[in-house]
Amino acid sequence: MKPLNEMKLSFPSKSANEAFARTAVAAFVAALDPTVDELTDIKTAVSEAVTNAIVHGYRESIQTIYITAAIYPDNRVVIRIRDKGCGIEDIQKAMEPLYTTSPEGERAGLGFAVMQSLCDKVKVTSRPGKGTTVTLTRTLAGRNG
Amino acid sequence: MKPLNEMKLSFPSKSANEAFARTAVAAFVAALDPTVDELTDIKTAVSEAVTNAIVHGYRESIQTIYITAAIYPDNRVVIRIRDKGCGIEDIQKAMEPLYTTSPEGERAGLGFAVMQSLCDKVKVTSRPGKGTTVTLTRTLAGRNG
Amino acid sequence: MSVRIYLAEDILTAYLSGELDHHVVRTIREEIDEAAERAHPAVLVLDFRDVTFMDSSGIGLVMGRYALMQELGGELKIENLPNHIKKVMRLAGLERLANMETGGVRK
Amino acid sequence: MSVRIYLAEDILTAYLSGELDHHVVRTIREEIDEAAERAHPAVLVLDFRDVTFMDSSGIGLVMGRYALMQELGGELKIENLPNHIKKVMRLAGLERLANMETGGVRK
Ligand SMILES: Nc1ncnc2c1ncn2[C@@H]1O[C@H](COP(=O)(O)OP(=O)(O)O)[C@@H](O)[C@H]1O
Ligand SMILES: Nc1ncnc2c1ncn2[C@@H]1O[C@H](COP(=O)(O)OP(=O)(O)O)[C@@H](O)[C@H]1O
Repeated sequence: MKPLNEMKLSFPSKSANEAFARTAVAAFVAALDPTVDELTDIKTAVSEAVTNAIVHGYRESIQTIYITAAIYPDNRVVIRIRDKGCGIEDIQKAMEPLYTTSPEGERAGLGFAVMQSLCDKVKVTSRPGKGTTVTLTRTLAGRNG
Repeated sequence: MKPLNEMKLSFPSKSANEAFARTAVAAFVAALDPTVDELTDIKTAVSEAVTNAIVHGYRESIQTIYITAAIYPDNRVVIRIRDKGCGIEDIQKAMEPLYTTSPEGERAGLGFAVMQSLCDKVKVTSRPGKGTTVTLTRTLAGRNG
Repeated sequence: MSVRIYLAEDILTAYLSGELDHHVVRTIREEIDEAAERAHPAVLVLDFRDVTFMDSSGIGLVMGRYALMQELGGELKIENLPNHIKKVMRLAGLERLANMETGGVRK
Repeated sequence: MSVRIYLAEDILTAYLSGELDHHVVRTIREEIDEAAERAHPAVLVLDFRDVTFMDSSGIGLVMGRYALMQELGGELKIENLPNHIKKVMRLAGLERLANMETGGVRK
């Protein structure tokens, strides 16, 4: 299916850009007239993935984060968050609730759990040393749903 | 001077994306803690330039609009809006208040006038057949200014 | 963005709300013009009270309705301009239509 | 984002406001911990009334303060969770700490 609308965004992996990234994605999705809850869910999931790219992918060094978002005719929103950072050795383990490699940073190990709860689908592809791509899919019921 | 922060954004030249583009730029600039007036000025100027790319640059065909925004240490915000559309033959004439090539579309011919009023600097580069780049510069006084 | 249009006696009032840009101006223009052409009002009022954002597309909207009301032999009034919109109208060189801000543009 | 911290008797209350993400949690954490380590309160209250956004970084903040209060021999209470934040706490698998939602997490 061809998207009705799509956008690409890139920015440095500074933690100040977490708010920018989720707000920009929300502004893009706003055209679908989502409910406040739907918009909050999407912002939260994007915030998790962007924070992971900053904290884990790039380990707080300043490099570039890439986001694409697309809206499909069936009200499906697909958001891809990509880093060219350290990558993930064992994706299944990484996605387990409470698993974290940064307890000292007070990460709760719940980022993926939150994404999975708030999205219909979370796909993670990663290559150690090459980077990680998280693809979030959420179909909006919208105001008539 | 090296920017403190910068972002790149691209999206199709659909008029529904006018709102998305100005909101995304505003979200990026928000980190500088601008006043409501400063934020409104920036949103308005970006909206003018994006609308011009859609209406004039691409003449309502759907192609890609590119935006970059950068924040400098002196609180300067530089926003570049670029299209690969028809370009402008006579930039000076195009920038004259009330000059428009689309009166039938009820364009007022005041887009550049508004940009110039709301920004410290408006730079336009264009090549007929190649496209147009509008660079908006605005220094924020912010809440202490 | 939306527009609600009311006719009372020979005054047609269009209450605009939301963000007024090139994207939404197209449909709003059609709705207003259709109502005006049907009602032939003595006065068309554009009420900006609930407009949260406006760029020069809004100026085009005003100028176009001004032309239409001239054609229809009526009058255009602009009401309740929020400050950020006054600024665009003024900055855009519309000082000569400054009486807008106090309520009316007369032919 | 900001945090205002008040000590009344032996209750230390941190009123959080704004968007609670990884970026702001760092400084907030330091402010709360400094106050708690100075005051050694019987109860630390985190008040979420004015938090407009929260991701799992906020859960890390809660869990970390819970550990700190255990260490200091005190208690942590979570108050005034807006619905969207309850959702993150709950969805993140924190049902077992569900008594948060009614006011307190006891040691
Ligand atoms: N973009 C990424 N790059 C590298 N590792 C990642 C990335 N995202 C997640 N991880 C790994 O997966 C683990 C679990 O992530 P998550 O569930 O979000 O919890 P948390 O961020 O709290 O650690 C992280 O601790 C990290 O080891
Ligand atoms: N991106 C662009 N590509 C091609 N032509 C442009 C572009 N931007 C502006 N122009 C030209 O400059 C003229 C004046 O622009 P402007 O002051 O914004 O007024 P308006 O958009 O109301 O016509 C336009 O009518 C058009 O001919």
